[in-house]
Amino acid sequence: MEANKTYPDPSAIREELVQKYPAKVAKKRTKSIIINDPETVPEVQANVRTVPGIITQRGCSYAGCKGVVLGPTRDIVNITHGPIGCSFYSWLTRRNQTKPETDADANFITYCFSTDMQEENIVFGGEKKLKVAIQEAYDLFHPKSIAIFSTCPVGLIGDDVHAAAREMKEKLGDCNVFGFSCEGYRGVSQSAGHHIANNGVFKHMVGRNNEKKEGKFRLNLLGEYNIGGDAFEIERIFKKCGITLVSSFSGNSTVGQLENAHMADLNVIMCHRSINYMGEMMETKYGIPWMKINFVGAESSAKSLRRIAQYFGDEGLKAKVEEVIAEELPKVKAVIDEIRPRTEGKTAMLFVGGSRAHHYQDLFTELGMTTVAAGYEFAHRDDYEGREVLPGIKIDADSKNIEELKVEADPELYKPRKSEAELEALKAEGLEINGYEGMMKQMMKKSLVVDDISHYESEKLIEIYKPDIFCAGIKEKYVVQKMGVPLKQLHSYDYGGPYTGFEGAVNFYRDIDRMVNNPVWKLIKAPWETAAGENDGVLEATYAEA
Amino acid sequence: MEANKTYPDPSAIREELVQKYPAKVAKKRTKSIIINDPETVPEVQANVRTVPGIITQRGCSYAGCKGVVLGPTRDIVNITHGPIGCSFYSWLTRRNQTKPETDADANFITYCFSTDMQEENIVFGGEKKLKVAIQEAYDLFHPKSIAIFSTCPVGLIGDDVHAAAREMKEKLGDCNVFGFSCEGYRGVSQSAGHHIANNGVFKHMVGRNNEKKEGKFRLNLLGEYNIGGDAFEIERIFKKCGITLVSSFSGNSTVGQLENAHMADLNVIMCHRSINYMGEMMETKYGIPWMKINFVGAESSAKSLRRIAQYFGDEGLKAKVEEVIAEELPKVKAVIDEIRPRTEGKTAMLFVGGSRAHHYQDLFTELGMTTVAAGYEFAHRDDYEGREVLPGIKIDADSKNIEELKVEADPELYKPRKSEAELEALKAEGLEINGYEGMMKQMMKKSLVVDDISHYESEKLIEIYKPDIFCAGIKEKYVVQKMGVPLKQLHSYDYGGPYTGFEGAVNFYRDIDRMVNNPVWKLIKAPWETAAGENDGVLEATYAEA
Amino acid sequence: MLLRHTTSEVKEREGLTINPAKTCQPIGAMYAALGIHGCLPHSHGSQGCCAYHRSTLTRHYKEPVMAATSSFTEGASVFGGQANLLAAIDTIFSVYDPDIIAVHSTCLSETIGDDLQQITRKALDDGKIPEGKYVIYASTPSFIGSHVTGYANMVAGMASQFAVSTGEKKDQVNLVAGWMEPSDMRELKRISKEMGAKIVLFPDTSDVLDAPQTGKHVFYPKGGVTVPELKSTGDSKFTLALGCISAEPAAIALDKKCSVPFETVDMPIGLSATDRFIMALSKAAGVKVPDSITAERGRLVDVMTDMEQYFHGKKVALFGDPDQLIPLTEFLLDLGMKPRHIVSGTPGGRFDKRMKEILERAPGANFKNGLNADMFLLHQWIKNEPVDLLIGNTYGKYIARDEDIPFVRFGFPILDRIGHSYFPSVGYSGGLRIVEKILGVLMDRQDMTANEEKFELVM
Amino acid sequence: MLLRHTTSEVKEREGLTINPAKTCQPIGAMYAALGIHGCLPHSHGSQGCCAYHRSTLTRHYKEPVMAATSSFTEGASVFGGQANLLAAIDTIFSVYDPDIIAVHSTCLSETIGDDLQQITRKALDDGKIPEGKYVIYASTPSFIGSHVTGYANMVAGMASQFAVSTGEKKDQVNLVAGWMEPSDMRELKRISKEMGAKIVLFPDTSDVLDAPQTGKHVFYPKGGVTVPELKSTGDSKFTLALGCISAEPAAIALDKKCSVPFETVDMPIGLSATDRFIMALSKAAGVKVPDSITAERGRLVDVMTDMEQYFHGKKVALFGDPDQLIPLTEFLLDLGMKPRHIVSGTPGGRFDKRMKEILERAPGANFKNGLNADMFLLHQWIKNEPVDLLIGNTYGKYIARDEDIPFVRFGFPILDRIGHSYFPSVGYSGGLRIVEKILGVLMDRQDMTANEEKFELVM
Repeated sequence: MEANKTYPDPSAIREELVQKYPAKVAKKRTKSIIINDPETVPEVQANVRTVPGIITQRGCSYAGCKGVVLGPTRDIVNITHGPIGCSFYSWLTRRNQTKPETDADANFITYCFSTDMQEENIVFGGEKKLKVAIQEAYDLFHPKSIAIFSTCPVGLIGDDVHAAAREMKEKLGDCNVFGFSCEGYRGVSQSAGHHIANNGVFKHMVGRNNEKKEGKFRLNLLGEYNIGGDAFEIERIFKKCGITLVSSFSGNSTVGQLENAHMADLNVIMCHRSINYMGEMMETKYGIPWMKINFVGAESSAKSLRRIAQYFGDEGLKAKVEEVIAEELPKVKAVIDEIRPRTEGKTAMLFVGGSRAHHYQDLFTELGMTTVAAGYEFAHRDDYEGREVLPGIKIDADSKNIEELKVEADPELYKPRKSEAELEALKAEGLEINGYEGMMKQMMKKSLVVDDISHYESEKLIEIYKPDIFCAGIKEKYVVQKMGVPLKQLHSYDYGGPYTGFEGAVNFYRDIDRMVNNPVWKLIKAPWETAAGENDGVLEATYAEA
Repeated sequence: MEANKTYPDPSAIREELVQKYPAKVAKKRTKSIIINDPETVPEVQANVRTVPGIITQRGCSYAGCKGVVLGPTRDIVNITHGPIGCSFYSWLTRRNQTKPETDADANFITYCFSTDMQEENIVFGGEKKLKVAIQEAYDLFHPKSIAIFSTCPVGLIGDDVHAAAREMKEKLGDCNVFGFSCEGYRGVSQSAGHHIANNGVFKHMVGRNNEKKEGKFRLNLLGEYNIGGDAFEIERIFKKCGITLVSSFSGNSTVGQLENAHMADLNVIMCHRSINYMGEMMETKYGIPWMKINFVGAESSAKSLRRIAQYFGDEGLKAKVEEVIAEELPKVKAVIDEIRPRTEGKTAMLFVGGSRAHHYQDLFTELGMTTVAAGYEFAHRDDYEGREVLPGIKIDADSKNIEELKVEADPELYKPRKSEAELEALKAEGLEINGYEGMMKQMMKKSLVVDDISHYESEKLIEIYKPDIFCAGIKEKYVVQKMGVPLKQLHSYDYGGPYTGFEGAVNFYRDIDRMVNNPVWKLIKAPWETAAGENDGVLEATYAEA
Repeated sequence: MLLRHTTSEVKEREGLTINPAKTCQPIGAMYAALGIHGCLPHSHGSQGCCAYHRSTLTRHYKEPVMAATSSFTEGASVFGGQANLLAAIDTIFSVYDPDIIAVHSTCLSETIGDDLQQITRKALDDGKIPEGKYVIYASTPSFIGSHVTGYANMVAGMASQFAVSTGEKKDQVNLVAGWMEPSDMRELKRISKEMGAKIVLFPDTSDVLDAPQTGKHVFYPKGGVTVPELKSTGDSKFTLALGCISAEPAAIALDKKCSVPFETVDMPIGLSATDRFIMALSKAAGVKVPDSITAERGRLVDVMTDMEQYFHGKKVALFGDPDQLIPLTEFLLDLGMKPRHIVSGTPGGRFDKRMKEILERAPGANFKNGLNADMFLLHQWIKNEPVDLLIGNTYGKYIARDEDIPFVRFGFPILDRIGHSYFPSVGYSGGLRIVEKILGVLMDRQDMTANEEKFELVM
Repeated sequence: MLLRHTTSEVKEREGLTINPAKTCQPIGAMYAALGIHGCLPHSHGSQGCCAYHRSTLTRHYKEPVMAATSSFTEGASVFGGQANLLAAIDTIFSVYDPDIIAVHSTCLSETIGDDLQQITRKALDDGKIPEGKYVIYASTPSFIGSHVTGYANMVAGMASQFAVSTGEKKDQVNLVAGWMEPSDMRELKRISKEMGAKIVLFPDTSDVLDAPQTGKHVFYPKGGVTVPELKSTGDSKFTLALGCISAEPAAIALDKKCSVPFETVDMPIGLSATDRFIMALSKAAGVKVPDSITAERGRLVDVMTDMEQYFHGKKVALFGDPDQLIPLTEFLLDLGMKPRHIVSGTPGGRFDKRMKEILERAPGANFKNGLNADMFLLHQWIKNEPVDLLIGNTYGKYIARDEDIPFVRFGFPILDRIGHSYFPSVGYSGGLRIVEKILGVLMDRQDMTANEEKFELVM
């Protein structure tokens, strides 16, 4: 696919993006700004340190661990061990929706728990306060699980949250207490936190309940956090198809589901970056294959359903899936047909997340829009180039600091869900088991791929490309909009959504249509400014006419 | 009763009040400003024209007829025949609460109906439009009754609303249509409108349904308009005592009740001024005695109940009434005991209505507060001096224009509820049947009584007396409050109430306590003003210390 | 249901107005007259008119509203009100000592044919008007137009009866305020000052109907356009009338009497109308638009772009006065909302014309003004096509409750809330206030009706 | 129930904070730094801090919030962050070209003992700070105090690092803004101008965090106190600190460094606190209070007297920041309301002392600040004694919904409404806004819950 507009020479653009940087910085950044070729897939420098002083989109390990992976499970009491800020900022800000089955069910999503470490705890250690906090949480709420999240000072002062957790777990008896060493300085971004979270969930939760629940086609949904209700839509579709969701990691999930997840027969992965570790480890320990799927985009959703059916190899399921698709897709199509004439040919940029910048390109494609540039906040090379590059990735110091679990087949529970032969057969049919081909193969030639884009680079790109829409997060939103370009938040969805599945696709189309065609953007210039020609107005005029 | 403070010489005050007036005006006003003597009861000039140019509290005949008397009945469609204003201003502004028994019952209280007369209707006559309007109202709502209210131009251009009403009543068949010639220029105040309303209700409604409903002690409540729910409280008390309310004139009433009112055995009158005509006419035509009662004030309410019981002469009722009083009064007393130390000795002025300026003095007395000056907006001499002066009142031109119905005993329905002998016996017991002794006998010596007080006079009175509270209406409210004196609205109750009966008394005590003791009044002076002594501060300082 | 008898079937009515979206001329004249410093409005009619108008204005402003009446009785109605008015003038100057009495007529005095010009002339001839004092008048029969017309007539009266052309032009622009709040007039003065434009604003009810609590009742508060200012309007170089219905007649009167050229723009409510006002004032006063005003504009646009998702496609019903509804409807469209039903009781072809232009962007919207364009009709329309938001005066609360519609109070009268007289709705800052109010009720609704799992922290 | 696990039984807690009524120092330092013109705040710590602070401030202001970070990794945490900060300073001046970098520390850099004074000195010595540019700093460890403390520390840093005493006194008064909105700072400047008082207000986030939409992103918006102004604070004749917790430290720093005498008054929220502010400013600047200010005051008092019945005796729970809660609580008392439960997560004896004084008028009121003074406790108190009104930041909406309490958003952060950054809460006009908001929600409640026969047209 090529953009149907002419853009400046990408090499020139790359040079412009880095020219203001100090030489060393420029050299480093150049390696993360790539002119795409879907055929050859050039190497992207990714998952490396952000240059100090650069205004980055990135957050920290704590955010990835507590905020992203553990946050959405409703019945864990998540205690942040540290000064108050970290718990405060991760309090309800990610829109992880959750729906307890009854009013009596535990739901701590709306709560914020912290040890609120004070200077004396830094000086004399905070373990004691942490244990008191755990006891108090237990006494007040009697949760099934309590998780502890370490913030920056914790590791530095030598608090052993794991020991404290073990001690309290034993003491409390009926409460599973475990900790995470997800200090903010670990790794180079949220990504470290995801890995730490995966390790902890795998060690402390998965495998605790061997009960085999009902259902013929039983899978886990990995890397879907139910922002804006995304998981609800996928749940709806699964239910309609007769697919049983054993556990979600971790949107709308419960402790009970996670502890039972290893009894499923397939792991399907949405956000590759945040959770592929879990798929790997569960395959190794329990013999459950995993498969990258994508429920963002109507066509992608249909394709994902077909792949699941193909995996299970059941004709009834295949027929049911086709029936569901046949019922759902025309409704989506009707909306697309109405909207696409207004969105066709427009351009988008996506700089967000670890998989979202890839997934949402599908929706834009469905709208006839071209992604002229994209990149991730916290991805690794495989998210760009595909998992085939994994063996070639050098592990640097920052990654080495993240524990790599040694996982072996469980002597009792390991049971390959598909034989080697079956898997080979499926792969031969074109089913990508345990694989992910990355974002770049899908993007057009000469589009720009920028990892860990800086504020400066994104402003430049907007000035040059004048995209019709820019996708990023809250920190970028009003900066970009000040330039007259609507920004779609792909973390919080601008408090809209869901955007998954078929109904979600329709929501997205309507939102994008509204944003790129909203006449409000034409009101920016005051009439006396235009009249007097006081402004160069080049960029603005373009937006005004867009 | 004498005020427990020393006030300036009332004669001097009277002179000050009128000194700025042109000579003729001063002379006229002096006759309406009276130094009270409860023993001798001097004559008050009342129910005379307001001097043009004087800023008066008064309204018009239409307001008295449509606004006061007919407004509260929920299931009449009240069409104002005239330009749009009159209907607009009387739309929901009097707080006549009403509570249909079921959701299906008619309730037009929230609606405003008008013929919205245009210039062409003034030039060529508006009867045709009126009849169209009646037909449209009928087609839309199928009400039991439609009433037509004439505004100023109607009489002048010669529209015959009565003929139109007759014609439409006949045409519609099942709808009672009748009109009121209550043009705003008739009479000198709302009072004319009350009289016109009474005549119309008596002619067109009372007596249409001779069914005798259940109940041993059956009475009508006259002159109670259910502002702020006053009637609800009285209804509560009646019910508790076993007294049957046949019809209310007209708070929370229905057409059906009014049409059946003549089947009651007693009329009790709250607002003497607005409705004594009805009591008189019903006595003459049906033989129902009337009695002035007052449910404003806890003691007054108890007394009124006892009088009703005394009238009916039933020992069971008497016992029940005592039981109810014994149950209700202590609760009131408890509140009074709490509040009175904070209100004792404070002063009030009341310039409002036709009976309210009298009734509310009872509540102030219960609070230990002294009424230093009072007067009515639209009363007649008998409301001040008592009905014994009635024979001596000269009927002037303005009053002559109000139709005086010729009422005779109904050949079929006249039935004296009490024999002459019985009535005489009751009177001998001290029961004031068909009588009213007026306001002045209750007020302290040397208090001021001012009829139709002007804005100018009231400001002067406030300056001189510095009352703790002033009672009037919305037009006066913020004027008086600008002087640092709280004003209690006794038309709308400042959107509070009810103030009748026992629960109402408690409401009033609390409201007055709040108003006269609210520290907010001490905040009026800016600190730099006090500090710099820039203001004479005499008046203000007094309020601040009060 | 509070309005249980309102059904969805819309039938043409010719005789009956139900729940009017207007009231009568005199109250508008009274309000306008309060915008002259030292002026006592006088109602030439039955005293009920004056009482009703004072009550309604008082309830809207929670402020003293002083006005006198000719206190007609039947005699006056038959023999004419001249004697009453002459007596009133005498009494008023003695007792209340105003600089000006502004007399307006009523349906009563108009029906009997009282000629205010002739009577006030007689008062002058009879020496009843003290030296240096004035009696002005406006004919405001209740059976023509609406409260808005009455306002326009009194404002035109101010212009035509005070303005003098000395032959020497002044470097100032007349700003004729359409019916707006004291806060709005205050804001217009602030904006003009910020722009460096010398203006005479009239009428001007700021510092009159938003007077401070001082422990004293100031009968003539410090605000209001002064007589010298009104006189000088004849020498102004230009007149800008804000509102084709409530303000333009005064501009025409000035043009006629003193040849002051004029332009009429919409009342500056919302972005586009304020833009036009600023441009017009800039042109008329010969001043450049300063950066500070451009920044104010930018702040409004900022909120409009950032919050567009919450407005987009929301259906709105609105009612009120034409000079406000016109720019407000345009603003709603600029916000991406969908005005669906609009009524104004005030008659006039200009409303229809402007609305048609503006509503080209909103195909199928219902709108009606003049006779029988009442709130009953509006309610019926709403029943047929429900809306997400209702905007109008306090009477709208009955519809809002019955139909469960978020409700923003706007217009006249607002009887049950405060704020309108203190915080402007005009200008860019006024636009921000409108946007804040609308967003507030829409988001309150979302918070109220969201399922627990959909209850949002951030919006 | 959104907070279904909150029960009414209050138990002392020593380890666990639940639903905090505060956040950490660095965000306050970042906010304060944005109030200097041409300044880029810099977070010396892990990049998550910076991301979190920028996100929260952005959600509150719906505006760009630019700030950089030292992007600590494990290496830096072990070996110290000097290299990171030096590199950051280099990069920032190259790429973003600020006039000033305002560095604040974090729990991370404080724990490892990074010395900002020493590192910035080294940057200067190494020539990493271009001529005419500045790097200032504040120590803001997250494990001490709260976001309010961080604000105070950065503001004190501005004063102590910029102020110079030339020996020649200037006829100006320093106004140290406690933590308040851009709209509040704008209003303080307006009031001072109206009073004729020459002031230097710092910090000043107006025209920074309420920047206009212009189609361009202005990296350093036009607002903010300038370096020359900050320098001149050392020559000012007096300093007025608005808020004993968030503003006083800067006043003390100025006194210490340049011997500028100071007075601390409460933030001017509500009537009494604004009175004291006006008196103090009048005295400090040697200006008389003009009639226009007295009139503004009078308008607020007017509404307070006229509407007293709606406030009287209504119980209120509130939470937030101490310098706002103190005058707000006093204002509620002036309105006749009953503050019942008050928490602030920010520690400090001053809060306790002032609250005790103020709450003498409200016997039995619960209040607590500092450790474990959290919204969980507030909610429990409310369950034990229900209230008619809740005032606080957006997080209050969960309690408000569960307990069905009318809710007024006030404080930081407000994530789900707009308006706070555009319309001031300080001064008399700000008091009017608070009153309008409170009345609005109380009357909305009345309208919502009234039986049909009790549904009021007029209030």
